[in-house]
Amino acid sequence: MPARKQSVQRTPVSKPAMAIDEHVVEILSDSGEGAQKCGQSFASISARMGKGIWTVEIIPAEIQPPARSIEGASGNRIRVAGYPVANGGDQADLVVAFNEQVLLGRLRANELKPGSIILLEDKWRTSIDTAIADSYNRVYEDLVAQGFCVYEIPMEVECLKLVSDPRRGKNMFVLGLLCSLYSLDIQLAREQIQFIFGKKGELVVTANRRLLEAGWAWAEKNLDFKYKIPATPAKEANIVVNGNMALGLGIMASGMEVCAMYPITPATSVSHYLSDVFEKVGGVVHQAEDEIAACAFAIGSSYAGKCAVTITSGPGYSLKQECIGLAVMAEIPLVVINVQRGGPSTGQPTKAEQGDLLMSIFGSHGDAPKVVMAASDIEDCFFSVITARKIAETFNTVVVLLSDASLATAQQPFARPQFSEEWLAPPVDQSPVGDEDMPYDWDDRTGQSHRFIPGQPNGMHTLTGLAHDRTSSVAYDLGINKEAIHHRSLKLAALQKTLKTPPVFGDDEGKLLVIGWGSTKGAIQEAVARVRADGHSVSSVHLRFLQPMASGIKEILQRFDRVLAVENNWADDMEDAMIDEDNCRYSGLAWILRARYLVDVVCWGEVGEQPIKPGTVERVIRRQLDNKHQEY
Amino acid sequence: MPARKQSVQRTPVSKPAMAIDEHVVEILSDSGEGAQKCGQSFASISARMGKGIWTVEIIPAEIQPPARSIEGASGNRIRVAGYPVANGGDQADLVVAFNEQVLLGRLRANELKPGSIILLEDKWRTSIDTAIADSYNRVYEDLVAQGFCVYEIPMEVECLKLVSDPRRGKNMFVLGLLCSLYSLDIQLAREQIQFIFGKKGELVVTANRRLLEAGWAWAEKNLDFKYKIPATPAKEANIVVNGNMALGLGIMASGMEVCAMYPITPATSVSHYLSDVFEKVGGVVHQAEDEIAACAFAIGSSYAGKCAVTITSGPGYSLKQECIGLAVMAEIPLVVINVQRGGPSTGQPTKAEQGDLLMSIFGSHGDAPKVVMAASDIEDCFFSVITARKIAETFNTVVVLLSDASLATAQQPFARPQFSEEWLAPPVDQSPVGDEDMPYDWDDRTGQSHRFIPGQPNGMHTLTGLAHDRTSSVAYDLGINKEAIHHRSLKLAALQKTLKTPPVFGDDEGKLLVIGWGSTKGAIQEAVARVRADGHSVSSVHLRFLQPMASGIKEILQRFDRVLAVENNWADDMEDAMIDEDNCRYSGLAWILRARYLVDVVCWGEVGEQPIKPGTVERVIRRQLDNKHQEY
Amino acid sequence: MAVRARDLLPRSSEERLTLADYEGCGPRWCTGCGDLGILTAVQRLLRDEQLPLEKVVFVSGIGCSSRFPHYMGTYGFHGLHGRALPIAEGIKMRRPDLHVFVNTGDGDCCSIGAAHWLHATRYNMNMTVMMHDNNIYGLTKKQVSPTSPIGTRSSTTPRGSDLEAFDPLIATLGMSNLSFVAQVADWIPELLYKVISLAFHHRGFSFIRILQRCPEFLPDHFEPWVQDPDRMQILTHEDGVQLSSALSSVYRHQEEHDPSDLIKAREIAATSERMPVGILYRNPDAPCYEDLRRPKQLFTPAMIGAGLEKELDKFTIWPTD
Amino acid sequence: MAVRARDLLPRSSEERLTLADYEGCGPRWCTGCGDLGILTAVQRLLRDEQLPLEKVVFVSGIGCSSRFPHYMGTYGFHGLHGRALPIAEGIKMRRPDLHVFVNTGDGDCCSIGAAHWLHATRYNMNMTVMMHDNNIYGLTKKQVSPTSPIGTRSSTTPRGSDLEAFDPLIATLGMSNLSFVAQVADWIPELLYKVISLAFHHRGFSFIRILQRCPEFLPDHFEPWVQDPDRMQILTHEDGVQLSSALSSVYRHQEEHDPSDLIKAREIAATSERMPVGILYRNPDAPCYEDLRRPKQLFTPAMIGAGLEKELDKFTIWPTD
Ligand SMILES: Cc1ncc(C[n+]2csc(CCOP(=O)(O)OP(=O)(O)O)c2C)c(N)n1
Ligand SMILES: Cc1ncc(C[n+]2csc(CCOP(=O)(O)OP(=O)(O)O)c2C)c(N)n1
Ligand code: SF4
Ligand code: SF4
Ligand SMILES: [Mg+2]
Ligand SMILES: [Mg+2]
Repeated sequence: MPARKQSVQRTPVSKPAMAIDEHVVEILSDSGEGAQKCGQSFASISARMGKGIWTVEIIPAEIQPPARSIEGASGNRIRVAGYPVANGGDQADLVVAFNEQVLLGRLRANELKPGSIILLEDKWRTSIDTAIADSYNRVYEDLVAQGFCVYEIPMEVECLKLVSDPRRGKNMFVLGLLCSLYSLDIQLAREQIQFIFGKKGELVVTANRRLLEAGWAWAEKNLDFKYKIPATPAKEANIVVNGNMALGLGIMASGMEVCAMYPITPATSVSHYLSDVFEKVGGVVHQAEDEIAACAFAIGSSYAGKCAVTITSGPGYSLKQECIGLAVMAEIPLVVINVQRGGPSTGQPTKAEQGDLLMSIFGSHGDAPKVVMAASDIEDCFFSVITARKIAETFNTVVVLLSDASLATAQQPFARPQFSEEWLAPPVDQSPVGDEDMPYDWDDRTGQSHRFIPGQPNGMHTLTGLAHDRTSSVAYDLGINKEAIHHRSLKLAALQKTLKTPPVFGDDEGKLLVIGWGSTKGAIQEAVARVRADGHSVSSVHLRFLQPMASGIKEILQRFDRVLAVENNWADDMEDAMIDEDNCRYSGLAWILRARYLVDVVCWGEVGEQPIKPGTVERVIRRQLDNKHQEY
Repeated sequence: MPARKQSVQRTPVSKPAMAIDEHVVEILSDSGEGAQKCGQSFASISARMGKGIWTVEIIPAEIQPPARSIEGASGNRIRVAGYPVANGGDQADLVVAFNEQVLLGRLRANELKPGSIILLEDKWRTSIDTAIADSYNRVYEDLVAQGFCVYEIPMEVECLKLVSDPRRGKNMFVLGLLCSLYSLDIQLAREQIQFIFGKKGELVVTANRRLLEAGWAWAEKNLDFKYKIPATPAKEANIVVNGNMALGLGIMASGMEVCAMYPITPATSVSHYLSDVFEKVGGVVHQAEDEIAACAFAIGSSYAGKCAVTITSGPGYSLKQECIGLAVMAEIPLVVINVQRGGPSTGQPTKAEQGDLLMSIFGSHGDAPKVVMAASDIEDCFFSVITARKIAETFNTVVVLLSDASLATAQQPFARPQFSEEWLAPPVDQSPVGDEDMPYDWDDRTGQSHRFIPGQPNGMHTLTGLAHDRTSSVAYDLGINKEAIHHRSLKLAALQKTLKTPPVFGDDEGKLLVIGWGSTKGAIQEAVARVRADGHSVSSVHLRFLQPMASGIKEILQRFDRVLAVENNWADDMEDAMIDEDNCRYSGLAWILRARYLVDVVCWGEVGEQPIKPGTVERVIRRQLDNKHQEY
Repeated sequence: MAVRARDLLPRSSEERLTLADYEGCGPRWCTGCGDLGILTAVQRLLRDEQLPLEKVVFVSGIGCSSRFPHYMGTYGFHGLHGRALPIAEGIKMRRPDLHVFVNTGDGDCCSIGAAHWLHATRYNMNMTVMMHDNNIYGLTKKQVSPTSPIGTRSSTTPRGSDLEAFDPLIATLGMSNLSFVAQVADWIPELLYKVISLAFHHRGFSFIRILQRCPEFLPDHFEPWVQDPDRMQILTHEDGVQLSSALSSVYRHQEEHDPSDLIKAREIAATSERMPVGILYRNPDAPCYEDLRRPKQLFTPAMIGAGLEKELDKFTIWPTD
Repeated sequence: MAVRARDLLPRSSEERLTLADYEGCGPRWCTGCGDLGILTAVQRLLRDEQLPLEKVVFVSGIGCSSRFPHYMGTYGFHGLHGRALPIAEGIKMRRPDLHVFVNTGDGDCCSIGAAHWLHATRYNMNMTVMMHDNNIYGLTKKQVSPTSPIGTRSSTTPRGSDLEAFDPLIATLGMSNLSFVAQVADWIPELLYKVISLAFHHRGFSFIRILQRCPEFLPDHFEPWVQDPDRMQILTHEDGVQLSSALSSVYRHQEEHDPSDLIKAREIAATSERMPVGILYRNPDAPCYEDLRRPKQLFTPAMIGAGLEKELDKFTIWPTD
């Protein structure tokens, strides 16, 4: 067993750190063993040193999955680079695993780079349970045979020197290891430990600091390699949060006062965070009895002048459709956040997907025009909420903000926002209404109208989801519904005129344009950059507004020989024997682009996987460049 | 007041009946005065004589609207022709009104042909309530001034000679009038009365027959005109029902065993009819506590092998979206009938609209492919249900069948269906399942699989809305959801291969192709026939399957210089200052056609009106022919 | 929106609002519909209380009864079938200054809206809820309702309904955090007014089941009770309903019932041979959700800014130099 | 689907089904989860009853508890959050031959599914319903549930929940056409088995609220009751629960309760100081919806054909010659 000996017995003296551009590191453990905390700390320290980071959570589908099980893998992937990164990268360069089983799922999913480094807890080798020992040995041999560079680490043995329950300390030992391996500032690591455990008292802090230092020392002494990733220390303050926390912060910052929700993965953590902090700024989170009630509650609140948001994911979003139609019809501002997950039906609650786009645009019976926008990175999660609230109240309409499971748990530093009172809505108007004013006095050019808020003297009227006229009276005459529908549709057109053409990433014209929306931005742009580096004429454009769409997009599409939509949702494959242009079911955005611009947008979609990787997009692009038309 | 004298004082001796091709007749009363019964009887008698008919109900929006009110108008429009007709025609040629108020709404809506004949109850002229008398006089003068040919009829006076409560008899008096005016067979009218009142006993029948005969005699004696519309006596048995009854009969005939519903206009009358008759063939109608429960109940029933249908309209349809996604995901056959109404939100419950098409195709979160089809006339309502059940069970999928308020209450004779046992599903399979079989053993070519029905030995498995593999086990591994999504999408493609290209109405190629779906078929084809009669190169095609769409449609579209979608739903108007190709919201079908075929389909849509009229479509076509490109 | 000077002045006593001020558009219910009596009682109550028109919101679902807000001169929200209660909750949550009334039907409340009803009871927000129980679906033309008695012939039960009627009174008395439950009938105007008034003055979720006649679809349905006052049982209490002497002579079956006695209330609802009307239960101490959830912080730009900065601090990486 | 000869033969007594036959895939609940005990009791019951695997369907919503069907060797339908009951009703409606069981959680049943629960009770279809009440949302990771006691710290109530717990027992005892209501706890296996067995043998909608421990999110929550049998009140009856002598010595507070006495059942649920377990109410005479709605006609092609022709006759215009 040469690989084994190699690692534990070496006692290196001096280790010059190898300079690398970036690494993708994964830390995997059974759920409850703290790999996530370790990974997040590793990312935070790296970010504080000025490295680019992107973290991806690896979440088991069960609450308490069996120990040492493939599906039980819990942890983090951290991409660390000498420059800003906007996705989790392709395959891992280095993996720390608390047992051999949690590795297997990642291996099967092809998440490890060939020959990558694996740091493996070695205690299983000598387990008295021979089944475990056998399994460990088998996997170990196999990894070595496959060419992975496996280092066995006596994590438990080392931790036991310091603490009695190593299950609760191993993660900080590993953090120490990683700090050594990536030449991180150990002082920052100590501060991180203070930050995490500070509340639990000095004893806990000290114990964990010792574990950290032990890990660091062990690596310095026993491991024969060391990396250094360059850093550009930040000139300004950055914040590091995941997408769902950014949404929560955005809600606070937008001046919305009420969040009505019903728990559902992966949206719920927005409300968890908000439940903790919203009251501190005078807001309230209401957990309703179901999603319909949550949406109706938000509508009531917004109607009464307290702008509200309702947050959900797929199944809850389907349930809210009737209520959304009411808000559209009655012209009540409402922000609906849908953190998309794998569908259809209950589907894959913790997996990322962008499958709800067309439903967002076309959902709710009858003509129910609403604004649909999507956040494309963590910072965008924050600012999109503020924009959404503003549009909702300016146009008295529903704004659907799409995020997804990928952004929900990913972390990436971005410039600390500077709070501005302009983000907030003006206080509720309670001034008397003029005698001539009408609750739906639609502007014939823009479709907009005032709305009267209860409490405004002279503004009394009954709002209704029935067809109604400008005075909000039920309309029995023919043609009145048409007038209202017309004006509601106009509002989208009026908003559309204010939207900016999205910038093109890469050259303004060329052979291939990749187009996407939402969380795939980082992966797409990185893939495009890679093939551009090879001299290929490829650009990309990323949409923030899906309904309405900014002007100028058609012109962009037309400047390229071919347009490829890349999305995290289903697209039929034209190569499939059964599929042809008469029955092909295109990806979501492709439908819209094809219909609106009559451009032959081809598409590639992925479902049921991890967040789309830049390498995957790169391969798709290269195949397109090989000119296999309609392959996807 | 010459017009008045003209009518009541003349005593014509001989009246040769004027031969006409067709007439549109309306009968209007306060709700409860029986105009509907009169109209339906008039239509039935005409149909039995072999004339073509199409009836349209005129329904007040209130349960008991105030008497003598504009919105209270209740009644029927009957188009009678010497040939089959498939829509309610344009403007009325003759109107019978029980008071002058009920006329006004129809006048405002421009439903009366200039100079048309009005038969008006005259009792109001001498009302002791001077406001009423004044109103009557004003309207009367006005009508005469506008050139209408108004005949005042002493309906009440004449009826009082025979019955004490003329409110309950006037309608049969009017039926007699109309039988005389249109030279109908008075013996058939007597039989009709027997048919309607038979159950109420001989006394009632006799009273009504006397009223009928009195009306007939009065007209013969006092009215100076008479029409004759040719008839082609039917060679085969026809049935006359409205669209909702046809759906109900279709459900019986399809072999579905359970109908789960929650009341909602205009869908409910399907279940009213079914509640009456379904038990007689062993079926059951379950009124659930809400639409979600109704859909879930239907899913449960279908899962257990008893194929079920759930019937609803707009708001209920929005509510069912989550359940529909479950049926798609779990591959449970389910027929969902949506009798569309005016939207969005509560909208216009009794008005026709085709606003739910895109939601039907794209509704429910995630990738939820389902079959969407639409009935285009009354006969089609019947047969579409049978087809829908068959597809649902063949492909283990959801079939959405769209009808609308227009078909719901319209009547048109069609050939009496010949029951065939092939319409029915085979009995529930309870045979043991083979050891190798799996509940989702998807065929890689067609996506199809068996399903195991509870009771089948050895078939035990747990069906789930979570991502699952072929054994129906929850899928944690990456890629498994993709496999299932792929196969569910394939099922639509496989069905698509079996669909027939829809026929072109008119020449196979030319200048303009009008394309539509659902209830607009009759109006579109009549309009096309009219402009073709003028020598214009216009054809039309009507779609029955909206998702998937038959092959060959692209080729049809391409054979025309221009394609115009005509729909009863919202379409932005390119002439509007705010609207351009970057923000235009196209009509439903136009979206799909543009996206799929990349053909510049222009569109025209109408909302909030009566069912689309052939004359309206004709005008739209003529404007297109004037080549004002993009006008609509 | 032009501001008129008179709107800015406090109303003087001469400017008493009249019944007409509380009227909206003319009601469109059928002749003899029990909803009309309820409307009259409510308009009178608001007039007597002189509630400012702009401070009142009537919220409803969909149904004949849910047309109610249109007929009031106040603000109104005619919502979705079954969803009146959560909408009303959203309105009340941050607008304690508004008087919120809810009108709902037996289908709206007990069928499609049942989950919301149960939870609204528990939230116990301060609002007055009138459940117009005509034992039938009116607006959609005579389908069976959960509260329809067994054997009811309706469009969906042409041979008579199969299930015993659902009893909303017993059901609501089984819900949690209960605050106020009453029953009254549209045909006893004095009592109707009195009970709605007591409900309005109760701080909390005041639920009134109102027996409401639908002459259009169930013409003789409540006639036995309308015709025979002996079939009614009036629940009186010194601190609750008290009959005028005129009414007392008609409604002879009166029962002193302490509305704080929940066990007794359940017993009355479950076993009373006569139709009990009056206050069944009242608990002034049941906490209101909007009070429990009232944040300690003001919702002001300064507060929001400060709160946000504090949160951002937690996640900030400061430049290292 | 190949037909195996042995499937066609009636099972001989030697071919008794074993516990293993009733097992599905291995349960994935947390260690110590109360759902495990419920699963064991149910598997035992089915084994003891020797129910044919193919004739049993377990229906559930979404939640930890709703994973139940996957762990059974029978047919299962893991449905949508809150919708287990209407799905189960649809299954039972025309398949009286199937034994239908429902597993639902406190959120699934009392929150999003509350309307269905109330109506399922009234429909009273013959099925056994287990409401796994852990007073928390397990699957979505610790959000407050309607049944959480006031003050519960959860992800959405970090400073403690504000409302008194919703009491599902009292609520269900207020519903109409009531048939069977019981309460039991996961930590008393003998009683758990007994109560589920009685529920199964009751013809009608048998609702059991099962107090279920969630060590993951509310580790000590039920400990006072687990540790101290004196906090439990066992409802016994000659025709109902009867304790073994072993159990009798541990659970000393036993109360003879006649399950036909609804008023008493409500009183026990509302006022008992101890946690009542056993059968609260049972009415063998409550009519079942599937029986009431069973059509008199067979659903055969011939019947359908004949019925259709008869209907068509009504609307037919025959050729006039
Ligand atoms: C989601 C939805 N489902 C169904 C309907 C149709 N609908 C309108 S009112 C109503 C029931 C009316 O009954 P009830 O609530 O008792 O009120 P009532 O008319 O008797 O006052 C129904 C089913 C609807 N508008 N929306
Ligand atoms: C429509 C919908 N809303 C929300 C969810 C998310 N969700 C899944 S289980 C659950 C609640 C679980 O609590 P409970 O019913 O008490 O079951 P437990 O997990 O505690 O057994 C929720 C909110 C969902 N899957 N679908
Ligand atoms: S249908 Fe009944 S409830 Fe509706 S308005 Fe008429 S009488 Fe009133
Ligand atoms: S989270 Fe709670 S309820 Fe869910 S499996 Fe774990 S212990 Fe059981
Ligand atoms: Mg009602
Ligand atoms: Mg729970």
